[in-house]
Amino acid sequence: MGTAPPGRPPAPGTPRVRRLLGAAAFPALFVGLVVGMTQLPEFGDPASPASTHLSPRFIEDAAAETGAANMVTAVLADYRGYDTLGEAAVIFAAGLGCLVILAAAGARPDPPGAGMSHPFGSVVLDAATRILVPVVLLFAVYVLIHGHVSPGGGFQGGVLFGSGLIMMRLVWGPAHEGRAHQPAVPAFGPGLRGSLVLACAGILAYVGIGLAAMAFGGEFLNYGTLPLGGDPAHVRELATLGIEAAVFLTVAGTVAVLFDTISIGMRESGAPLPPGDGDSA
Amino acid sequence: MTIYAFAAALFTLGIAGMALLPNLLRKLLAMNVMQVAVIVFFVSLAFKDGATVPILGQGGAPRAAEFMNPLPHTLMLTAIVVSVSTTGLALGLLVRIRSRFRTLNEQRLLDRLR
Amino acid sequence: MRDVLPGLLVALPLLGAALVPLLAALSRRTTRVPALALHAAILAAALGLFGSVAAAGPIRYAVGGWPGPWGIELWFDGLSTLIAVLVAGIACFAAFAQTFGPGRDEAAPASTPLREGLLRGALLLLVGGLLGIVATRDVFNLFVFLEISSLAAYTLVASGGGRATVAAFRYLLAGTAAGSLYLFGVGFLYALTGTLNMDDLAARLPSVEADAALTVAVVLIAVGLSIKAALFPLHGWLPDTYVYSPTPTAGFIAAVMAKVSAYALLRLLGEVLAGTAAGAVVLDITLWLGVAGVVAGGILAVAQRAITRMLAWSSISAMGMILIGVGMGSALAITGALFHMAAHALAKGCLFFGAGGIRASRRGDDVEGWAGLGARAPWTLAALTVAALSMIGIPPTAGFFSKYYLLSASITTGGPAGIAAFAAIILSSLLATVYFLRVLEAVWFRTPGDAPDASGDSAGRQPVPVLPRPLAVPVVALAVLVLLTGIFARPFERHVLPDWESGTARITAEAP
Amino acid sequence: MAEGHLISIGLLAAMVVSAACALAVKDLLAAAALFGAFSFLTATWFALVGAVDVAFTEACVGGALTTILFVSTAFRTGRRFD
Repeated sequence: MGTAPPGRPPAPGTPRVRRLLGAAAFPALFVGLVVGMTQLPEFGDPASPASTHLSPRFIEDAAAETGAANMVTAVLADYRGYDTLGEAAVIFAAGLGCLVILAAAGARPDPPGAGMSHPFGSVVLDAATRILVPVVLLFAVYVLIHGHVSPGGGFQGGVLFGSGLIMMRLVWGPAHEGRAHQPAVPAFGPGLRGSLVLACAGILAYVGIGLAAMAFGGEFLNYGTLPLGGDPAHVRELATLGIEAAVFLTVAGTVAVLFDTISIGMRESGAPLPPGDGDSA
Repeated sequence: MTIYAFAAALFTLGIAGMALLPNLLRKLLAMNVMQVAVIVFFVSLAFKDGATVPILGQGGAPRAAEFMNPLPHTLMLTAIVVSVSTTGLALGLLVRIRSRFRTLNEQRLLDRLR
Repeated sequence: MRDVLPGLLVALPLLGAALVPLLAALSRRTTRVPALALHAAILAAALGLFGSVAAAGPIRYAVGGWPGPWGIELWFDGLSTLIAVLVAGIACFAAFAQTFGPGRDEAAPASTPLREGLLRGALLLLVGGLLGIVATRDVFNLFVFLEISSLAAYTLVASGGGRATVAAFRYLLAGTAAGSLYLFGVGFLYALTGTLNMDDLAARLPSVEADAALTVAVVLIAVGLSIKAALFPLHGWLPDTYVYSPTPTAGFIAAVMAKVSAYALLRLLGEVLAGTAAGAVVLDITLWLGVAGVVAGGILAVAQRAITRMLAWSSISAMGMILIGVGMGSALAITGALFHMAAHALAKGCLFFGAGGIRASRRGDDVEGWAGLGARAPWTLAALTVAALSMIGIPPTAGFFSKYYLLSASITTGGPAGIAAFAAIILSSLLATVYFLRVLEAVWFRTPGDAPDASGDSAGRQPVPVLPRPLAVPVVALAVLVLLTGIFARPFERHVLPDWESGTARITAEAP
Repeated sequence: MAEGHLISIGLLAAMVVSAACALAVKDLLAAAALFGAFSFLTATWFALVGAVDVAFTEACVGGALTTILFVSTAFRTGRRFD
């Protein structure tokens, strides 16, 4: 760092003082929270404001207004669809961040064998994975599509799909070096760039649906105005499926990015980490 | 009330761990505990005695008293995503810090920056 | 236009945040043009909204077609559109610097088109998060966008590499704790009222009788947002973050990031929770902490040798000043606080772009390194001088008027709080004079003779420009804006003030 | 009220204990594993109080994804640090 800014080191902590302060502050926080909680409506009280003010409409009218039997999906994807766009953006931000911090530095990957990047190379594991992965991936898509009537939806499906990809990487090694280690197993699943493309496509699809609603004269994300035919609830149901699919793409892509960068990752030097302090054990 | 107090206990545990634990990875575990505490709190607000899960079954028009409040559940789905995103990014930073400064101990890290 | 612009304002940054990295990943070519075009479009939307609100009154926008309190509403008045213009405008400069500037420490990793695309995406995401906070009328939605902006900010800070990574990690811990505290507070509010919409909350809160629970809620929310706004005892994350960030990021974050949180604090404490007893007490505490922050920030700024670190501490002082205005709560004080947000954002953005750029051109970060620069680059240094004068509060710069409003407000407030605020503002100007004059004296009246000069004249090499042009353009433009804002202070006041008065009047009228 | 929610309270107590253990145990890998246990207890509690969607998500995210990320970070950075 040729231009290392002169000046003081970053905020030197005085652990002892902080510890003493902490010892006093945290019990106070706990007591304060509990005192406040004594005045909240009882746990399970059906007459509490939370249960009587907004939620009756979500419970009684959601199916008719949005076409989703799962009220959580109805609120998530429709009434508060803007929150869900934000949620997709948050996880996308994490993916971008890990790529910037760990991968896109023009760095080389870890040498094989470092961290968890080496395949296990067990026949049993290999066979089990061959059977399990398709099931997991299929189940992920089921969770996505069935989210209207049962627990699940784009986010959970996306995480499951991503987990399937992670499973393959754990057993067979990362997508971009899978072939080298296990010639018998075809490298499957998107690499880093592919995962990024998936994630971006998901966000674009989500915003695109929202903007399309604006193009047809509605507010941003007002699916009711989309010309998909049928009654409004049905149109909203279809559009909800669309945005759930968008969330699915974003989450699946980002999960793969997160795992690849964090566990397999790349380093500036490409050299294995020398042991640090306390690393001996 | 008793239920809420557990959320308060988890929250305090988490935030105290974030402040006091010396290892950065442990701080992140504590951070997750803190975020889960908030989720527990919200979910406990959604509970209604005598109500069932907020998914419409067969049968007539739903009545508000029959189902849990779906709104906090929705909010907490988002909060879970936020927490995993933060954790993911933080772990990325952590790997980077470890490879550059060779330690995850807060005090040693500060000494090395000096 | 009025029914399209709000949607565009929040949709465009998120669209761009995905589009730019996608293009970078697919085409492997530079994504400079689409990124700049998107920033320009966002600024155009913000300006359009600003004009529309000024001409025809506030806009309420129900996202998804679901009216509040069931759906999420956006709310645009003089206040929010002003901050939106500020965010979008300074983002344009940051994007310009990011696109054309070196602006990165040598410690940072090598740049590739993909990495640049990702960083541009992160900047767009940061803008989207901040605009989302500014626009929303829903307390939970505010949390979501707070986290978007935070994650994008951590990314941009960490992209500096080296120490910036550690700064980003500490910022992340503080920011996440802040977010969780805020969300816990929102949980209390939801348990007490059953709603998340700010208008609905303001209407329902006065009938809530649980004082202790309400106090806990207000304290949690205030502490959470105060961490984000770097209010004095909770400012720990700020100096390192500002100092070690890459220059375009530092300029943008220092200019608007904490201010948007202060804006959220103003919305919630000053408007939504104003009717509650706890809200009033917390506002008082905010005022006193603001006073403490102004003094402590100023004194610590004087104590710094590194210029960027001095600027960071001066930011803590400025955030204290803004929160003094928020805490006093009168219309005049709010105007002062808003004006100070604008004035300080422009001036501090200018100073950080300048100081970061000068640091990057290997002149060092201390006063000696700046000696005699005025003769070598008169225009850019004149611009930086204007910004510094605005920080001190010399007329006719914007900084003078913000301090003038805040001083008048503290006189009308009276009492010990008013006196303390008055004294703190005067003291802050004196301290700012001390720490900026030291630099200005070196810049204009000292010769660079003994200073470590890396320009390489003696070796006969091409002299390194004091400030690379991609950073000089934002610096000069922002300095011009500082002057213009000062000169047109009166119209500004007339634009923002009535909205705030009618807003608080509306809420107090709805409260029985 | 509390009498009716004994299972719930028992689960919550187990959550607090497992969280405390995860933060206290020496080996970072063990800490990550205990954190996984904490997440699954949490998911069970969510299911118990009728938040099936949240339970599902917490199981996917907290129990699986976050734990995997923690474990692989612990692998990469070394398990014993203080």
